[in-house]
Amino acid sequence: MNAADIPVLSIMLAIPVVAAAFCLFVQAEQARLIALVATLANLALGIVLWLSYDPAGAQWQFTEAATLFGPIGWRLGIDGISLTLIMLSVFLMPICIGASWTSIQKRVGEYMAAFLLMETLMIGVFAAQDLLLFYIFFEAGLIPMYLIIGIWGGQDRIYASYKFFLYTLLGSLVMLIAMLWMIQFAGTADIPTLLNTDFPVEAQKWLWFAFFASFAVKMPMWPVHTWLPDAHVQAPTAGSVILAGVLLKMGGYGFLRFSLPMFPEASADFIPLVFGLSMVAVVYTSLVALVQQDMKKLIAYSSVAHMAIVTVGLFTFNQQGIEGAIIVMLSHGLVSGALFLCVGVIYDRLHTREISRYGGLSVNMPKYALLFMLFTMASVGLPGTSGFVGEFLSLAGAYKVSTWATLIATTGIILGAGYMLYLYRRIAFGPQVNADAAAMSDVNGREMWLLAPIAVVVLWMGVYPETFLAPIRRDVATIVARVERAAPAGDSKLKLVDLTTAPYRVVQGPEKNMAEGSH
Amino acid sequence: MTAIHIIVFLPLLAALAAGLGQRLIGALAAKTITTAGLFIAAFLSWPIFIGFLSGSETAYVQPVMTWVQSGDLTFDWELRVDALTAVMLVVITSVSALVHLYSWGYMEEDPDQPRFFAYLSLFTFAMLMLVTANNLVQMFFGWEGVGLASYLLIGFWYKKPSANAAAIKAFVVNRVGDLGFMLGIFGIFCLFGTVSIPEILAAAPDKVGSSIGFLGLRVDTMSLLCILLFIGAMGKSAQLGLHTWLPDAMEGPTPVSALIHAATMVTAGVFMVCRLSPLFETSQFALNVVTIVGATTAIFAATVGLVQTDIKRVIAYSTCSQLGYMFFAAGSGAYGAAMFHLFTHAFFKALLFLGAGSVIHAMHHEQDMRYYGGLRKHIPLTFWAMMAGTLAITGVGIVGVGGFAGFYSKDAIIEAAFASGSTYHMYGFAIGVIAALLTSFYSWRLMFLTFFGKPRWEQSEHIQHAVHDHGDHAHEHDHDAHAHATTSDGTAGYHPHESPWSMLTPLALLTLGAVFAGFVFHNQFIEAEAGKAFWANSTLYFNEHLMHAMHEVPMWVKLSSTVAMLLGLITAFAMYQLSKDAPQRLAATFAPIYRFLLNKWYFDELYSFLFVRPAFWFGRLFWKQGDIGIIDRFGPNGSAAVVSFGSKMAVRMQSGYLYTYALVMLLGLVVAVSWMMVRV
Amino acid sequence: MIQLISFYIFASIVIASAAMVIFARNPVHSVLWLIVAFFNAAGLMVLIGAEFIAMLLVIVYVGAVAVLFLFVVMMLDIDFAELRAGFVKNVPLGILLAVVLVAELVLGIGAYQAGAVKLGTPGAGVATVSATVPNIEAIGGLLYSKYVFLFETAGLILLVAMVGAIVLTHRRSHGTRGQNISSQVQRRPEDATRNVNQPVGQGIEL
Amino acid sequence: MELNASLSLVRPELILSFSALALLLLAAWREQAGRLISILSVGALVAAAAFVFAFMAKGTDVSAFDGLLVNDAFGNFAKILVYIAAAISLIIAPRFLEKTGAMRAEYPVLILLSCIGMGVMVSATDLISLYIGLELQSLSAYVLASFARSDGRSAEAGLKYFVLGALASGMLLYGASLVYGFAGSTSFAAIGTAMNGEVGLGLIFGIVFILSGLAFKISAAPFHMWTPDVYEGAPTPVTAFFASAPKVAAIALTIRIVLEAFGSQIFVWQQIIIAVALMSIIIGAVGAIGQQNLKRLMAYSSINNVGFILIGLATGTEQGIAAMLVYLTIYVAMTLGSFVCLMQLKDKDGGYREEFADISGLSKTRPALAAAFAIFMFSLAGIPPLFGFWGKLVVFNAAVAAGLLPLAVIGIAASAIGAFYYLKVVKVMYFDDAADVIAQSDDKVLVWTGGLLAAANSPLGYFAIPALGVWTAYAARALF
Amino acid sequence: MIGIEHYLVVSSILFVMGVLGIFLNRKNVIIILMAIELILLAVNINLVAFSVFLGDLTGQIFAMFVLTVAAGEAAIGLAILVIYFRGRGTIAVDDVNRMKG
Repeated sequence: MNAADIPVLSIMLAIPVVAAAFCLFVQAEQARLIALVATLANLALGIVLWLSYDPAGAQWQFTEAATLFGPIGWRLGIDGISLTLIMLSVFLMPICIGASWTSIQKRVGEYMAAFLLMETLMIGVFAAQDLLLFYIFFEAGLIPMYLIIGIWGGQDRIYASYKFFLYTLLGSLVMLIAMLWMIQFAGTADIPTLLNTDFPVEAQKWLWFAFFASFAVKMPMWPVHTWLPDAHVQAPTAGSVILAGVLLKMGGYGFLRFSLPMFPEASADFIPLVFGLSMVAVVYTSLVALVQQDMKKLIAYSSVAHMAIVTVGLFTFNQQGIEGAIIVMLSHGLVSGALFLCVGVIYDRLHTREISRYGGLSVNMPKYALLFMLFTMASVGLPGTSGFVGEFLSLAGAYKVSTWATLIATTGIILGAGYMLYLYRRIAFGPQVNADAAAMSDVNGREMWLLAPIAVVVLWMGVYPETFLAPIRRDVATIVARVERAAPAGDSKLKLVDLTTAPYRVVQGPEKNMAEGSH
Repeated sequence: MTAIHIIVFLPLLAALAAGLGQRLIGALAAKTITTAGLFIAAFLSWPIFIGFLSGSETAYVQPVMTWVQSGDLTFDWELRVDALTAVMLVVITSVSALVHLYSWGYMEEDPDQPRFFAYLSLFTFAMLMLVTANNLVQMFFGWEGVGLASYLLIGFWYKKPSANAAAIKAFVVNRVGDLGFMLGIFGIFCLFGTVSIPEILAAAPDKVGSSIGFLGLRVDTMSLLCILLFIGAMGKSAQLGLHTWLPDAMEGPTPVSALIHAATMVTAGVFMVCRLSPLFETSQFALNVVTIVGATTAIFAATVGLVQTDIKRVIAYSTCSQLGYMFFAAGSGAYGAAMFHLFTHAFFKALLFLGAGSVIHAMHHEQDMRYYGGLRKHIPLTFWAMMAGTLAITGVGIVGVGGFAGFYSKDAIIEAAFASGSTYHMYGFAIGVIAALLTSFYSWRLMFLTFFGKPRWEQSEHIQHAVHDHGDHAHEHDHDAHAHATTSDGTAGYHPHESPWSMLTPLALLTLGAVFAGFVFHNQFIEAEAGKAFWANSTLYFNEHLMHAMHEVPMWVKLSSTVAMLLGLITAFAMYQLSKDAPQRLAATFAPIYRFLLNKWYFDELYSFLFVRPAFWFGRLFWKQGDIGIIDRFGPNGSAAVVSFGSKMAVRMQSGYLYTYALVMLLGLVVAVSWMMVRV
Repeated sequence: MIQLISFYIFASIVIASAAMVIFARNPVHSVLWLIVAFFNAAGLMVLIGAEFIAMLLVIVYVGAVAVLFLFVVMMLDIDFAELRAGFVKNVPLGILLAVVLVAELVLGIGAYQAGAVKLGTPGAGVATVSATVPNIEAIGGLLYSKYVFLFETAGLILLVAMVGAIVLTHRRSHGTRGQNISSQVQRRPEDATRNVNQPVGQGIEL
Repeated sequence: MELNASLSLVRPELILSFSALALLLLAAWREQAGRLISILSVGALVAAAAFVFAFMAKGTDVSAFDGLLVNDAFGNFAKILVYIAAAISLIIAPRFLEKTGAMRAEYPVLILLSCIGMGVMVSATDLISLYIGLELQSLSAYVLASFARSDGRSAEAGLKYFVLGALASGMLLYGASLVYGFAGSTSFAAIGTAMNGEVGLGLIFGIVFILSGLAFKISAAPFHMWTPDVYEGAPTPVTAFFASAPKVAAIALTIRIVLEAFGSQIFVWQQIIIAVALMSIIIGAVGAIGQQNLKRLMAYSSINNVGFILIGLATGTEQGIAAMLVYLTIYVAMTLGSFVCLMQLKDKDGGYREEFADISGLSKTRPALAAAFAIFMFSLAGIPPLFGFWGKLVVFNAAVAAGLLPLAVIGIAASAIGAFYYLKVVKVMYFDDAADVIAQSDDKVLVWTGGLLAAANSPLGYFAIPALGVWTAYAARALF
Repeated sequence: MIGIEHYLVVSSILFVMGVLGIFLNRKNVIIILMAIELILLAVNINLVAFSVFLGDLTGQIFAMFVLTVAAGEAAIGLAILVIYFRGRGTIAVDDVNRMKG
């Protein structure tokens, strides 16, 4: 059967919903199984999607259109960017289910249902081709996540869940108004059409701001990031994974899908703002991460720093920057997800996230230490892991636009190495000071099955990123072409100057005269 | 599948097999696989090197697979083989193979041997990737890969807090350099639109004299790019400012120090400068900087090396100092000389480290030279190996006749610096000579303290533990309690044994290198004609004018280093053999200077004050005051407070009394009516 | 002239008695002042020739509403001694608002100067006041033609009032037995009496 | 004949009137017939709705009684909504009223009478019919508020409602008299004509007074003060009724008078509406946060929602009116659903609970009920994909289309405050420890009604959007 | 003939006094009910006056309806008052605040 003829996306959206409904009415054991089967089925479909996606084909593939809901067009379709992010979602979901297999013991059915709904909404966000449909999926994700944090979360889950919900809600409400205005202006909510609509430059400014308000919170950018550490710390492991893995990516996706191609001039005008905030974020949150005592909080702050690289990359207006940003998003989704899983592994054993309660885990948990090391290195952007490719590309792109931003953002590689290795050292290295930590068993088969696939993909993405770059190449090029008219000049332009006025007399090439020396 | 593929990837496969499959295949198999892999690589490397030496090989690039293709930025995995690579190949694979072998003995009692061997092989792989890179990003991959391996190996004994700290320090300080390297790559890509090394080097001369924007300034293009790249080299090669990690890195096992922190990884910076030498040649300013930094590092490290008591640290500072030599050679335009010194240094420094390892092994992991003495008789083979190394490093030889490896390479550098002639290079020359003196002094000091004189072991805790553990099994760790055990010969009853053959074999082979490497290869490396032919097959810019000029420097210049060496030897002999208390008296007389040197010019303290502590302080500030105190307080919590205040007001207004309600209604009405009156 | 004097008399009494309604301590007095106010308001209406409404006002208000008030006041049996004429704390604000409102109404409507009020113009087809047709007849005619539906709906309002008043205040008296007429009527002798043939000396089993 | 034609146009009202009278007689005859009469009343409402539906299909505006009433799509739409809301209020009531000892046959009758009033309200095109309809509805409502006469709170609710309601109708009437005097007519059409061009302060004051009176009826700030007390005090089914049907009627009435009578004076009423809307949104949201009683919470919620609805009116456009009708429809479903959930909060002794503390951890003991309640709360908060979102969306869409961007932005930002207290309900039910005071529900009617309404508010409701869009657009067009 | 403005002034004063009566009084709910009657009276005066001066009977019809409703309102108001009194034993306005907040 030709995959293009069946509504794959709708099926992918429907499977989790149906499974969620079942989960509500069955015992814990069955609920887990149903959730796993459903997410695996979606993963399988995702792979089908991946394989049958034609990078050279039409810009929008697997399109579906139905007028089920009147003005809200049930219009789905994906380009390469959506495809990769959908893949990320469906890849992480079974892992989330697996991560919750034993650690969630109360209200399992509801938990699984919440996660499954989450999956539908995530896929929906990336597949929606209708502005309103996008908004619905985008915003609806708040509800299951609110419940996940609030019901299955830690000590201060209520504060965290409220903060998460209201922060992100407030951010996106203004965006809704902007969307409505755009629909009025363009006369359609069809995203592909809007992508080629030229909005008046004056209007772009506030439209951009409205979208920025939403995506900056979701991203999260400094200074609207403070919901993230709280949400991460309180959420159950799988919740953190999905939050860091996919939800944060919605912000970046939004910038990419809306802010840039729809408001190129405004985007260019606000580059200083975006870069400024990102620069602050890199340094600020990295330093904050350095002094954290709570593992999850540390990783959460590191997420903010990494996302700042994404924003820098996105607003470079060139191919490398944007492709790099997408790869950083994918990589961060995998790596921080994996790091949260790693935290979950030891949290399940000792029930504390306090870094000082651990130490010397390399002794009794060598496999764990190895995996943790791998993800730590991926997080600090070691070449050969996924983290490097994205960071390198986005910063390489950023250099063309702003050397300052590149310099400051690149300090993230130093600071990132600092806090991540410091974390690793305190957990995995050193003497075994806590007897209970020393008595913990190494990762079991289930945990291995969760972490190993991520490890494989992380290395794959680092060594052969072409797999992930190929599908997005054409779409990023489309965006770059679209924003070209507003592309910033950059501050690193070459100027061929008169040799006599050059600040340093430069000796010409290899044929220089020895005796003369210089200066 | 060509030889180069096998050379590069065999270590990786071996590392994976040993690291991931250790449970499956067992420790012995893991060790065998990795060591065998390295020996195979080494045997395959030498023919390549010889091929280039004989001129039968030409440079070529072997593709592996695509890596990244993003817009106009493309870089693939590919293996570049040229003369420069070939030099590095033999250095890396040979030293690595020997270190692998050596580790069989040195690490014999360690329970984590497979892990160690896996790391070593992994390191070798990364280093090979670095030297075979045909583009800057792959070089960066290797660059970071060796950084990772270094991190892992320094922290190999992860239960030791000091080892962990040193590992992190090494990684982070290297990253500071990498920041420059990355910016350099970005700049190059921005300017040339490519990161492929040959293309960059071809295009570089066209951009000479241009200026480029950077951080809002307008600077000379090529100078900027070269300086940025050089910052990367400084980090990896532990040049002044970014050197602080190297001495601490001695926390790692000694074979690691030999392989990574002497022979290979730390020379990556030099290699990079040489690889990109045509680029550096386009900016005299950058070359001057390289010269000054290199020379200053050479003298700085040498001064610090004078007073260190840890045997490995002395050698570490020595390494640092020798790297400085290599850089100022490069800065003088004598890239061939830099590479030559790199090549010889690899042998004799690895030899010294492995010898030191042998000593440490014999002395039950005591590393403080003050507790050595008179080891000559106990471990004679090690002594002779070390002696060869010392002779090589101090550059013993007779001008015009021949000498040990260091003699050829170091003298070449000093002469090249002089021949270059500019102020900066004269600075380099002067430093080179003084540093040669200091090198000689601290090297001989090491020899005298370790192998000559009387044993002073009874004060060493390690030895005492060893004695007690092996002797009466007393586990009481009270120092004073051991005083009675002190015997008059200072040995505390401990008798060091010579190391096993697995350790001695590498020592022997390296001794050969230390003795003959200079003599055998100096022609191809630095002689004007032979060198030109040899280096033509590489990206290295071989300045034959300079090489000619080098041989024509005045005789006093040629002799200066030999004289300095002799002076150093004599001073050391005088202080440590003739007069027993001269060092103490000297230290007391020049107490401030002594402390300054002992504390390594206070670099660690300075950095701790400037960067580390502020980082934590700012981290806490941003967290407690920024996030919690300002953002949360005035953001979410603040608005929540405003809303809840509003809610209290609203509830209070809802008093339940009819008249309040009516009053509010009337108020609304009157306000609306008044508004209409005012407005109309 | 006499009209004007009458107007001022009626008007001032209306306002004065309205004030008394509010300020009287005794609710009974208030009701009585209310009646005075209505009478005088009726007078005001008569002055301009709306005699039917004036009469209606007297009949409905004085005859029904005021009496109802009186009835309730009496029925509730309130301890009037306790009902001091207290004022709420926001009196100044309230009075200020009231004064402002009056001032605005007077100013806004333009009633402060004679002849300034510009009334609207009734469109065609509305019921004009005719000098020949008596007020009551004209109203009646309109009420039963155009406004018949609203008139009936107003009846429903009264029905609601009635039903409401009853449903709220009517208390089913417990302890007394209601009369069930139909069962009384349907009752037949055979239900009530039973003939038994009782042997002597065995007593009666009931 | 004119009268016959007119009478045929008010057939729904006639049906309801005769049913009310007949049922009243039946009530007098059979004292314990509350349930039966309720069912019959629902039947009457359904019949009336069917007639309205038949009218609506005809689709032309027909004036009745010489311009006192009009039969148009707008009025018909509102009537159907009112009848449905009233029917639901009737369906859910009997069990509750029986439990609290307030079940009397007059309850359905009063609802029917109230519906007649509302029918008149929504089709009134004359100040007099407006007033009569309004009063018929209000008087019934006053009685219903104090229907649980043994409950002191109910009587207090009735008293407050009555006094303030009378004050409000006094204002409205005073305004009506001014408008009558200065426009020369009570007919909306004639007033509309008089409003064209330069108008004096007299008319403007009239508009202000009338709008103030109507604002009371739709419980918009600052005329909202009665709402929390009355909602709390009135028996819960009555509160459900108050929150739904009369609100629909009053809003429809407001729309009509504003557009048909005051239409050309948009700069006068638009400012008032905007101010009132924003105040309602904010006061409703802020006031709700401090509440412990769920019924009071719903009262503030209704104030809040009215604010959003009024945004549609502030636009003064056809699209805005259609949006209001969409919102109203969804709002009725949301609020009735919430009250149905509230009514299921019975403890083991059968007593009704309405405090926050009582629903603590409800999701553990009564998951289905908690889920339904959560759906209503999220829907009221306007979080997609629940149907409540659609209402907010269309209203704000209309505001944006009309160029009222600041209003839209402020309004939507304030809705985030509103989300806070809806979340609190969910939080208490889902996150807190189980208080375990709420017993299993034994009332199938409530369960089914609640389930249906929850389904309507769930994303399934989106399937109704096309139909709803068509009908509301059709209804709104009748006013332009 | 007396000008309409006279009537308007009287009615506006009456109206405001009625409103005042509602919120100035804090002891007796019955007075409030009477104040409502005053408001309606003011409205009626307005309507009648307008009607006469416009020469249009509608105002008087309106006034009649107002009268009718006022009667109904009074009945219901008093009924509610009665049950309130039965429940609480007081009709002081100050006491009508069981529900607040």
